Amino acid sequence: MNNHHLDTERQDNIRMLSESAQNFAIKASPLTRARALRGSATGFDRSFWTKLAEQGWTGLLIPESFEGYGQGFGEMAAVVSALATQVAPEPVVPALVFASRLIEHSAEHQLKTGGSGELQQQLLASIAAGELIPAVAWQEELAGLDVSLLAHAVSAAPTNGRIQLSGEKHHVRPSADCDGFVVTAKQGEGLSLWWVPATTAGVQVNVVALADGTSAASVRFDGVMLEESQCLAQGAAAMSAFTRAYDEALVMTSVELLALQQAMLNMTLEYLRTRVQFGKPIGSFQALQHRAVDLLIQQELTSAVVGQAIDMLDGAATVVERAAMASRTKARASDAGLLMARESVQLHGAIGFTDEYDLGLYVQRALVLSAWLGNAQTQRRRYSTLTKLTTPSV
Amino acid sequence: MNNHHLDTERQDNIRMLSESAQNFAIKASPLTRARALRGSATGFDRSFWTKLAEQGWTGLLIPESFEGYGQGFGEMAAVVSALATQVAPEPVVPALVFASRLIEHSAEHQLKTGGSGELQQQLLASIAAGELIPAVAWQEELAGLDVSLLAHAVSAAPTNGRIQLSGEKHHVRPSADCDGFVVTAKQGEGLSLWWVPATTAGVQVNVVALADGTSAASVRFDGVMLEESQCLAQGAAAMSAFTRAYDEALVMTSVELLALQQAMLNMTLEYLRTRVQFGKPIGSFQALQHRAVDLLIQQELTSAVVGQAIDMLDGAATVVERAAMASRTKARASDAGLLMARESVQLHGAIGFTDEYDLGLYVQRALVLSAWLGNAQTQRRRYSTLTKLTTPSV
Amino acid sequence: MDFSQSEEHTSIRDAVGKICAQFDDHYWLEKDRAGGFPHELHRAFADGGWLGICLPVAYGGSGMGITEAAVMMQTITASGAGLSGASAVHMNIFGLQPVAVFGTEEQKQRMLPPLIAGREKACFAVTEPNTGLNTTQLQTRAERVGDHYVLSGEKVWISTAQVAEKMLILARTTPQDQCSKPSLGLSLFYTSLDRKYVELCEIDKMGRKAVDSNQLFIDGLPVPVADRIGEEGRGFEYILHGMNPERILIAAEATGLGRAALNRATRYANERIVFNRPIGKNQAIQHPLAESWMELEAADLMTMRAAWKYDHGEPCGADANAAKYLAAEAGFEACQRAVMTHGGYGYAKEYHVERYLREIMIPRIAPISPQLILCYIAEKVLGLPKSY
Amino acid sequence: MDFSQSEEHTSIRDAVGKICAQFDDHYWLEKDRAGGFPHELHRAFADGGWLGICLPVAYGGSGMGITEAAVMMQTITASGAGLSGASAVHMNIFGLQPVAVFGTEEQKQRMLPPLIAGREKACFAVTEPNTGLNTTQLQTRAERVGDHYVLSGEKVWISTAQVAEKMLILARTTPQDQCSKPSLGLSLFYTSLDRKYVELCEIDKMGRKAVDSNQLFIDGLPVPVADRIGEEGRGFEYILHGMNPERILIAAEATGLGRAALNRATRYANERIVFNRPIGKNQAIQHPLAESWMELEAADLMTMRAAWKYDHGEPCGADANAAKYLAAEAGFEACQRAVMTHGGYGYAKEYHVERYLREIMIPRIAPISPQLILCYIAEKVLGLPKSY
Repeated sequence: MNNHHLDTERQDNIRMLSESAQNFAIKASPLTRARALRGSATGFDRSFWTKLAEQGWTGLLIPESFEGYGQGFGEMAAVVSALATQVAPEPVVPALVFASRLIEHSAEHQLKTGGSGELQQQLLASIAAGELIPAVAWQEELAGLDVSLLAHAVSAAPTNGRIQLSGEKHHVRPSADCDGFVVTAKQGEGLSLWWVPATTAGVQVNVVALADGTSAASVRFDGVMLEESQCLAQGAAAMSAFTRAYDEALVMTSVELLALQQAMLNMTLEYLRTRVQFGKPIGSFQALQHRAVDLLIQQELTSAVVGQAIDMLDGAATVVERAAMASRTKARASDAGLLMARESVQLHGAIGFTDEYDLGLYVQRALVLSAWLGNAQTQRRRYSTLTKLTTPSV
Repeated sequence: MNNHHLDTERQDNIRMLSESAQNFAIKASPLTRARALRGSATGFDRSFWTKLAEQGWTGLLIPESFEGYGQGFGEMAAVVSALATQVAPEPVVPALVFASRLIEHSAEHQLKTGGSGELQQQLLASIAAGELIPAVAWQEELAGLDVSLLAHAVSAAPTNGRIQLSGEKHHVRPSADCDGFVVTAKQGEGLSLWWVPATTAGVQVNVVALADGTSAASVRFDGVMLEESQCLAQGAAAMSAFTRAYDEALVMTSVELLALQQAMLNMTLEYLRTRVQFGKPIGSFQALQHRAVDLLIQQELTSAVVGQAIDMLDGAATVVERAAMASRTKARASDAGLLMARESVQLHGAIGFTDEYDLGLYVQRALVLSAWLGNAQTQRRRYSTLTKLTTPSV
Repeated sequence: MDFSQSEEHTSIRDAVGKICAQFDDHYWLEKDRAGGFPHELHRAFADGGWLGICLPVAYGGSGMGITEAAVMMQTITASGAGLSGASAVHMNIFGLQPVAVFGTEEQKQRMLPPLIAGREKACFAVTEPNTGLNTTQLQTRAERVGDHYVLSGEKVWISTAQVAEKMLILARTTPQDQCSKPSLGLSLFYTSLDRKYVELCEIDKMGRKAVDSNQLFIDGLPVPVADRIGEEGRGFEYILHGMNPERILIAAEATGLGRAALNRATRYANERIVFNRPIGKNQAIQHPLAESWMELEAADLMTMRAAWKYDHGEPCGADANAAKYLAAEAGFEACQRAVMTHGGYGYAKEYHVERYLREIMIPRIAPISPQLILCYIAEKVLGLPKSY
Repeated sequence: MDFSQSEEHTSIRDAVGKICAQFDDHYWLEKDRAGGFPHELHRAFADGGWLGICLPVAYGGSGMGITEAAVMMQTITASGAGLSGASAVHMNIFGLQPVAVFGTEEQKQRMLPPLIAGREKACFAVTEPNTGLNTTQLQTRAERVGDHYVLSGEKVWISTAQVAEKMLILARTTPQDQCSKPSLGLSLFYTSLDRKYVELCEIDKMGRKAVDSNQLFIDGLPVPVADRIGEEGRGFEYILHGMNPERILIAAEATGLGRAALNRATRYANERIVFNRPIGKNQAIQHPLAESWMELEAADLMTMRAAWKYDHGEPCGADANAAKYLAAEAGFEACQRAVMTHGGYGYAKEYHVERYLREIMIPRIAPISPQLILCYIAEKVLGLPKSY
């Protein structure tokens, strides 16, 4: 990733963080750990989360005013990338980027408009401390992935001085062992965001197994009763907070996909160099060599786009610029991730298909992440609308 | 194109040059001019070349010590791009980048090693003044595009105190109305570079018509007699000068391909917005819209790589880094240019196939340039060897 | 299923191939440069009796099927004549099917023999500038005045109109708002292309220069009622009848041209030596060509199945559309790969493959876009909802 | 050519489809999760008499062709059983052809009926860890000692070995340096998989968990001379004989699974409503599915042509290889598009398409890589020089 716009000191810091994150990840999260956790009840390891907190990474993005470390996306990307390279199953991007940033953006707005931001303050401090793992519950059956239509069937209605939340959300990550949800809900004609602890009465979590051994949840809210104080944001503020956090999560998911892509390519190149057929390393066969070059070029292109997107998150950009960049990045990273998965299995031949060979771990994680938050097709559609390339689609 | 590494002042200058080049090109070289020159005897217009000289562009890249303007590739790219956008048929990259830079690099070496550099001094001054249009004659029947095997069948042999040059070169641009050739020749076991005026006895130029209405030449040297003073470089110096000029020409050809790609995409988007079918602009059909988005993303990727490559030419890079970058850029620009050509004709439907519609001018130029100096396949092979991705190909 | 090669097809290939061999690469290179209808080729096919290959024996035709016609058209393009050769006779092969199927005995006697004998050439005037692929929206009017209709309007992309004496033309006889369906009220005529009433403007094209494409401005052309084919108002239906055969023939032409390109590429890859080894030894050269061979074979099989179904009266819409789609894509890939194989010579005109690449764009664009074929398959085969 | 649907094929499809319907999606989802050979399916096919579909009637088979076997295998994968279902019987269908063709009367009587009746299962032990696709370099030795051979060596990627009583195994009987060609000196045996001498290690895989793949360590396995098929030293040739049928069957399995994926995707696209319209109304969803339909049809035609040629004794190498290549690519695209169509649910196990995507990788990789097919076509069809 190119960080052209960063000053030299910050670049050096990020490089150091990146190295230490890689060292940590390799030691604390060998691939055997990722392998062992596949299909387990929660899909990840809470004690490992504590280690992440000890490193300060659960609070890396959280501002110092909320008891975090106030670092940027360049720094967060270093950590995300190191963990993705080890296929660590912990929900770093879903919880520490998507949910955590959503809470933070809603806090910023509350504070600006004279609100207390107390709930957010509490939540962010717990997240930074590694004690709270939140998820965003936003996708609905009927609305699909259109982020401009955030909540339709899930509504928050005033009932006897409290608020009643009803409806169902899908594709929620983390699923099991998640401490609470930021729920998008329809309130009147507007959008609102609510904090709902997982233990609240009427919250029902159905775990859906995913191809990579992790899981997502469908979460039903059966007349869940909430206090007004559980509201994180309403109306335009809710929409703006959501969109921003969503775009940030898109970019950080792309960082994960890039790391997986690099890992798959490295394994593949190593295999081509060492595997002998017809008396020669198979990497000497032109057809395989050229495919490897294509893949390397794809990886470099993805890397360039991801780098640009991180710069943009850390810099100043309009809402539309940021959204267009995020969608374009996720589209590219998803496509490239799928291509790399497909080609690396192909180039490995039979061994690539064995489960004991680690390639499969990367491949299956890449498949899942390519779809998470919207696959390439969905993101291209959003990009098209945002950049008004053509007349609106019919 | 992103010019991250440039200081603000230079960026501003390039922006201004780019605007003025565009204004000039649109006025002085409307598409009707490009259209009229197709298939003409020389394929381009010598009087237009004089106008380029008046703008100072024929000497733009030439150092002030050789009576040029000593500008960088960022500046040259602005001019090349503006002319390519108008499909101007003049051999700007072949003569002013490939040949001119080759002469300059050979001069640098001569001066460093105590030579006079007199011939080069003369040639570069004439090039800068717009009076001399040179070409590089290097490709041979048996050696193909392997730049490490530059001259095989064309040899320079001492004969009675002079040098006899024999053999044939192909794919030489410009072809007709070219004033002289920098010829790569085998001398003993090494490479040498010779300046051969087109009017020299024994030089025979056979013009080959190309798809875009321009032409290339096969040039035969039938026992052409040269003086020692016509030698531009020998041995390692010749090889190094050639490789560097070749890489620079690859990048500048990529700039042309990018400009063509942008022009094709703009025409296509405009067509999608305005052409009505089944009662709606065809751009509202999802399938067409998504293809357009794919093309835009391809263009942006190409643009990012081309920008990086220009930065590298203007900056410091090792020989291998520069070569790898140049090949990767040309591969990308060729692929993207072909894709855009194919898709833009497709998306236009029948009108895209008419000759009076300007799209065809762009398409056919893009086809020719995608192959010039080596197509995507050739460049990927070179990139693979340079980066030693795998064991050498068999 | 039975995949044995029919002897009839082999003899068609041989005979047609022999005619095409009279027109070598230089002939087509010059036609491409200078333009001009390939009258000599048309004449040779007429003399050989080939123009009536799928018209009834009773009127001078050979009474064979679209399958045989497809074999013939594929042989033409594959000879290197490309679309320039195929388009010179294309219209004669399938265009008059509506006359053969829906015309009266008198019409068949009057219209078919001169066409088959090559004394008359016909063009196919359906598409218009502002309707694109939405045929029911045609603007050309035909007003009945006594025993004549009077036709006025514009037509575009009409091939061979410069050399044609006759045209098959679709025009609206009843205004759309007086019809129960938009597809009604159109009528079909086979009539003389009288240049007193029809102005022809040739459209210069990127390729296939030999066979002219035109815009027609029709102003008060009188057409005898006797030249109307079938019932008034049902012309669209008659035209639809010829749609699948046209796609099948275009598919056959595309695979034929793809094979011509593949042959040239293979020959060049075997003959071109770079440092003591033929370039075809490189996997980067040979694998794309091998892939093209497979794609062309598969597209050809689909074309043959579509033709077989048409000739056996089975519904063949899905197969005909799929054949046109797959053949155009496979043909394009083969031509592009042939150009790439030729390296620096790929875009030099004297190596011919760049001409093939320009010509193969026609089957991709016409007579229907790949996107609309995808819509057709999605709706009619997969049962998905209409998207536009 | 004749593209009419044979009634025999229709009845095979119906009958096989009925058997497969007993094994629903949950059955295969559970097999994919927990593993375990689908004995029930194997039993059902044995009871229906299907395992001998292309073995001679004299030994209890049905005496049909590879064409019919391909129809059967395609029906199995298309039912949703995927490669898990097909691989459970695959080996039984084509694996014993060498016995049927080159075995003695005694051997056929002894070996074929138990297999056809499902009393014995067989595995196919050819590939080795260090030879890859270069079969002539096999290291497993068979030394003659009196009326026995003694076999030692390693084999890898041997499917169904965990449940097989028998194996068809290729081993070297004469050292390569004593043979005039590297392909000589290998012999073929059909013998008992005696676990006293053979250690089996199952290889966990990314997909098709139900049908085990194994590494075999063979240490001094005694094999009676009576179990040798054909002449000593000519085993490679006998194995080659089965190569094309195997590719044809794999091709049929790949298009079948592709169709299963396409059906699921189409159903989902029609049923899934986002804001009052089915997602299938989006061209971005429906066009890729339409393209997959065309690709699968074309690959299927190529498969059928290859099978027809094999059954008619015509050379079918090019077609069999092309069919395997096109079918695996088309099948993979269809599975990947099905996953994409399902959006967020695409990688959820309970929607099945991600399982299809994992399984379809097998026909792409095995039994020969797409690159080697491209080499084959380039050399044998296009006449280009060998590249490796």
